Amino acid sequence: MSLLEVQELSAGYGSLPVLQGLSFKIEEGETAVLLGLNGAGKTTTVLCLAGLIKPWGGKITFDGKNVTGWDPRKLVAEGIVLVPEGRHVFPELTIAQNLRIGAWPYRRDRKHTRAIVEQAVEYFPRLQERWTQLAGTLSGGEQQMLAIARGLMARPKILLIDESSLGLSPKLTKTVFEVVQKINSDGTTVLMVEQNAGVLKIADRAFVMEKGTLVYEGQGGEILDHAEIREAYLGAPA
Amino acid sequence: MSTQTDETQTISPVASEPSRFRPSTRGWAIRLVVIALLAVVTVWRVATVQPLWADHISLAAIFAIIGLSLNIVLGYTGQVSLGHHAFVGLGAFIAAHHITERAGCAPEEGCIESSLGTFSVAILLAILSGVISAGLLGMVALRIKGLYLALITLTYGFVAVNSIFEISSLTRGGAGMPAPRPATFFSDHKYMVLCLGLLGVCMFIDWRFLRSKMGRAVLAVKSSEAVAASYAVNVTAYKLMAFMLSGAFAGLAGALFAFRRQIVVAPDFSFSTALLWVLMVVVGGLGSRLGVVIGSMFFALFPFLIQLVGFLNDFLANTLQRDPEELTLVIGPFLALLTMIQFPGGIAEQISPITRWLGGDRFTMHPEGKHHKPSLLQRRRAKKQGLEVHDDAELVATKSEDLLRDAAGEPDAASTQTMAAVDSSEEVKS
Amino acid sequence: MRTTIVSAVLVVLLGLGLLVGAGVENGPNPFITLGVMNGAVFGLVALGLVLVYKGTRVFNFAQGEFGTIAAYLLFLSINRGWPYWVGILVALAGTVLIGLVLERGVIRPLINAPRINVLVATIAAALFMIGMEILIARIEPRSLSPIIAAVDSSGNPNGVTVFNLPIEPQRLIALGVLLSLGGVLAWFFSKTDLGLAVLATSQDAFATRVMGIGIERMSRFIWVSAALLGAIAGILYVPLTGALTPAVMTSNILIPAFTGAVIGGMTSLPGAFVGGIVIGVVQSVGLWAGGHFTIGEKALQEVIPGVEQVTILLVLLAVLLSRPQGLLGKEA
Amino acid sequence: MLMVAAACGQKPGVVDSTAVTTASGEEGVIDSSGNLIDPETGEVLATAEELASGSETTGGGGTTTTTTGGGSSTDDGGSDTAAGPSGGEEPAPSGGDSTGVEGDTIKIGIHAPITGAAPVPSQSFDKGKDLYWEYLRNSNQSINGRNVEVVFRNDNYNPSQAVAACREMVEDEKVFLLVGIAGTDQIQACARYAASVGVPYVSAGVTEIGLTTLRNYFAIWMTYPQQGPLLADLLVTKLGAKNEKNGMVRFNTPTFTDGHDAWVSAMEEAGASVDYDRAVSKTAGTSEAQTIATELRTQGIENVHVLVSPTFFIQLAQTAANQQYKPQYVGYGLTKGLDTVANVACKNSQSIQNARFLSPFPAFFDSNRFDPDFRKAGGTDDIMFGLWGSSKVIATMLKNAGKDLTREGFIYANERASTIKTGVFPDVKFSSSDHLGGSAMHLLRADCPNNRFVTEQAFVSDF
Repeated sequence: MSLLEVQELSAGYGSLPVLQGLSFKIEEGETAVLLGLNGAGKTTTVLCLAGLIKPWGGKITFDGKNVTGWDPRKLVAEGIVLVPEGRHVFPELTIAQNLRIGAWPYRRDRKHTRAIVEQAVEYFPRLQERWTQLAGTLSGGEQQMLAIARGLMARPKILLIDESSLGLSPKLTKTVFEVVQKINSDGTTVLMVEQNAGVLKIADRAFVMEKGTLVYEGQGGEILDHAEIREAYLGAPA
Repeated sequence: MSTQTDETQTISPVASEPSRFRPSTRGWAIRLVVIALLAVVTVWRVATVQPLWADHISLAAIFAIIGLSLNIVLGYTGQVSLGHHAFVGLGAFIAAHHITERAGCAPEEGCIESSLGTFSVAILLAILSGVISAGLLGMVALRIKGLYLALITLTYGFVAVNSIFEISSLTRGGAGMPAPRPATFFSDHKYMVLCLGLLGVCMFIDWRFLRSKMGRAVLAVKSSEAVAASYAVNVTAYKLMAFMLSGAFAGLAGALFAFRRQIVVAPDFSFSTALLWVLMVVVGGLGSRLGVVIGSMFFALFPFLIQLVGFLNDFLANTLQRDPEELTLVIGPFLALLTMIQFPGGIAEQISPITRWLGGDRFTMHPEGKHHKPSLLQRRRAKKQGLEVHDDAELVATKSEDLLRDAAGEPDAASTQTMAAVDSSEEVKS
Repeated sequence: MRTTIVSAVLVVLLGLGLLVGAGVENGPNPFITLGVMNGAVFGLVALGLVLVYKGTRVFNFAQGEFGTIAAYLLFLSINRGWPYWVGILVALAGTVLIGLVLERGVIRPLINAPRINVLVATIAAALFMIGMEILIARIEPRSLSPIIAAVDSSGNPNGVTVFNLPIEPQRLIALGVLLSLGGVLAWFFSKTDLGLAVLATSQDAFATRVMGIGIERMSRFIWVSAALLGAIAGILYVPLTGALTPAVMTSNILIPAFTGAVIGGMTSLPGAFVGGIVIGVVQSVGLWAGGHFTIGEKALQEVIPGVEQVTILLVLLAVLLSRPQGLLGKEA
Repeated sequence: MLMVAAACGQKPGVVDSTAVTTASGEEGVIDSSGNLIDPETGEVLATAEELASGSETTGGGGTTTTTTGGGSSTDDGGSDTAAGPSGGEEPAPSGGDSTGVEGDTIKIGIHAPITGAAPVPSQSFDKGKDLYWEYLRNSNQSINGRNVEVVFRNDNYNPSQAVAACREMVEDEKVFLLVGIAGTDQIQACARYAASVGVPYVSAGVTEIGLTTLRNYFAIWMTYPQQGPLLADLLVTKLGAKNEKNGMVRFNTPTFTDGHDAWVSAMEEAGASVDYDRAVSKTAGTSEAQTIATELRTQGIENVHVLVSPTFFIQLAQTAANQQYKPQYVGYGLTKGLDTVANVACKNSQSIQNARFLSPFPAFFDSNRFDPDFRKAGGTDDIMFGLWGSSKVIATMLKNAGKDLTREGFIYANERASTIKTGVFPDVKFSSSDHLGGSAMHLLRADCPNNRFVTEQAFVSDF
């Protein structure tokens, strides 16, 4: 059984449909990546999965449970955690406090929280150095790291990462991808929304979206070899 | 607002310009007849009104000017002034002071009527006082970000009440400063005509202002300061201009206020009055000239209208033993809350099908292209359908860009690009 | 930086004290003390303002009326012959209920609206409450008794005298409550998860939802706490004013409290306290000086009426222009 | 005017009418535009209109005063032309304006604050305004065959609203005359309006500034400047003010200056010092009250004359009592001497125990001693008692004007009528040169244990 199964998902804003019957599956332990042009519905998909947008129709099954239309509060507790596009760190809280907010579902369990913090900091040693610095004063890359670390604090079974490389230098992007790979290898399933082709190197599976539906599904490496798709959806050669 | 996504950027209805509806000749004729009828009935009613009601209507016109003044700050620049009683009051005292103390027309010296010349000068001085005080305050307040203008105007209002209005050579303390009218406008009818006329002038100026480059820029600033800045619009200067225009209207309203009762006292301009004025603008419909005028007039006339409803007045006076004015303090805020929560467009929104029809559009309850916020009901309905209702941030931003492009004279900026630029600039900043 | 500012403020106050202290015949000048005492009350209301501002980034103009309504509820309860402590409970409970209704009926529907709309909504709510007070309780002044009378049954004063100013027990209670509530709030915002979540909500509501935190719950929590703080301020303060009238807290306390909070830095709890005291002292000394000093033949207050209010505006402008984040606000 | 001066001693800013006399057309003092000019200062003392209306004008302003007692009249508005209306004998008017008199009813209009800083409980007001007239009707009495109908408007303790209220009553309700019973600034503003439209105005005794020249204006009890010497007399004779520190707190409004000046000069003349003299804004709140209470206490003021709104008085007294400071409060008539004030200010700290206020009517507590009909007719508090008393005065004044009631006839007849005796209000007597009819007051004392005022002395004109 797949960890996450999306069937015929449709959603939109106001009366404007964005997702029109999207279906895919993600297996436990893999790193999946969602590709597509602007407006294809990638972000809408992850927002739906995280419960921030209520789907119009379709079904989302997670870990054997039907979680369609659940509130984000329940979904986070269930293990679906989103690292939103644009980082959305809390600018006037320190790094430590940002992480603490991330551990909201475990707020009554101090010992547990401390353990996760230590783990998160292992991935991003730079955060440790700036422990009491306000998040708003961090660089873009550091904020992205903080956002991912904060996502990890809720002990996700699946981590949804939206556009983590946006606005980062190639070097930083590489670092972020490497950490994501490490997180994945430590047992967390990952779904990334990306426009950067570099992500395919760490992806086990890739989905390509267009106009709210899936147009291609395959393994990460496959797409790298698939010049047509690469040019159409990733813009840049790998 | 924060749930903005890449998808939403593409749904901005830039391309979906609806084909402009043109009524037929018969359609125009019907509209003209209706407008003419409305005008005739209004003029006839107003012209034949009793002196007491003429006085009430003068007050309504003055409130409407105050409403327009506040609307510039609140509706156009998106700031809030809680010290408008200070601007209006200062105008009133300056005008009365000029007539009584400087032009020497004091009632205790037997002067019942001022001359038209001194009267005009008094009004001009009042306007000037509004412009100067608003300008000075604005220069300081607009340098500070956020809603602090509200607090500065608020404190200024308290300075006015506790300090300026206590200068007895300006106000004659609690006894009040007399402000005799000139013979030309001595009767209540004539004075009402003057007030209504000046209201018309204010509406015209307001209309021209909004159509000007400056006005469009100010609107754009309200929608998004970042967008405006990206078009090199001098945000602060334009805001200051708007603020000074607001001060001019307030000063004028103050002068008219003084001559209405021909005596000015400080308690007429209290903090709670200023707050009620803010609410009447909200009820009228922020940013809508006609709505604000109607809303303000409604607030001014409400206590008198209640007295017209016999049973309601009896109930208030005899059963509850309450003054109708006391009820205004309950009804006014209640209407304002209802407006904000349920009908964010205010009165303007409610009457918009009619006004748009009169202006040569189709009669429809749901204007196309004109974006308005979903009401609570709509939100609820949407929620039932499992929708998340979004704010209109993107749409407004797009609109503001259109305005700005006009203002900055930059024809070809692709809106999506600017949006993206703004987005990323905000992110980089944070 | 912070310590510099605090010590600068203290030095200014001390200098002011020495300057005006000379002018009083019978012992030390009590007006500084009076100002500090009043300032403490402003601080108590300012705490509620800061709480709401920290949580929602909104200036809450209804904060004062929470207090007036609580005072009226207390008055009604005592008038019915209920014990004082029952009256306090009724007042607190009633005000919290009003806070809940306000949050659910007004604030929640505006959760996505621009902040200015919420600000105007709190103004409307405050005026509505004032209107209801006038309509129900009428405008005549009433007398609300303090928790502990200033003078005991045999005529001896209950309070203490500091620098030639007798301080009634109610004031001491108010001061104690202020300090402890300030401490509790400071601890709450810096040390508890809930406090952090409240701060997080105000900084980025979307991200807070992403973290699985219900922002509706945060909003409810903030407004209920604000109502509670307002009610406490009203119960403690109104007996000191001598007369309970509609809008008493808004017209006498809210504005100085606001100014104090802004001067202190709107987001800073110690700032609210320091700002409140600055305003209290300026007001008290200004009022006294207005009648005490003369310029030529005339009293200062005749030359510059409302000299205290003018000073407050100048202080506010000076602080906002030189340190827009307020004396103790964070730089960010 | 002479009579007034005799009744109350000297007042600053107001000279005896003989000091600067003018007959119409006197050389040298009437300027080209017909205004009466002070030969020394060139100040306009009276305008052509006033002269033409036949008023006998006396010098005003601080400059021409011939006052005794230091003569330091501070912040004089400079415009208090005080004079008795109407000089020479004129024939009784025939015909005239009888608006408000229809069939068997006479409509009169009252304005008072039931909101604002000096609120009068509206229920008692509502009942009290009709109480006496209903009593008349029920006991088959009438005003020359007519009954009186009372219209009421709230003036919100605000002069401009008072003018609006009076206008409404005159233009809309068509009342015969107007009555103002509380609030100096409101009365002054409304009386001036009434004068401009020729409506008689029956007034409480308040300021004299700008009122004494109005022919339509009738004060039915002693004005503030008249009460000033009386209050000084009370302080010196009964309360030992000569050896104590005395102070005054008043609202900063020009209409209180004559009441203030009269008291201050009377105090000085009587050999008592005024050690504290403070004007506060009409918008003053608790902070001002606290500051002033602290000032009074630290300066050791033992007797405090308050000329402020009842609400501010309560705040002042309560905050003073919180500092364990309870001076002897005294003051002029009416609003602060009401039981509603005692009810609030006595609570908790008995802050105004033994406060003494002059009043045109006795305390409600003693009302049976003065007029047993009042309680029989259903009177239940002092506001009703005051309205009852003033209604009695107005009834007599209306009777004086005879069957053919006109506004002109009303004024003419009451200038010549005999003393009005009601048993509630002290005697009222007008003349053609003096429309300030009061001659005595009652003295009320706060009886805090019982939350009320009691009548300490009735019908006093000196102590």
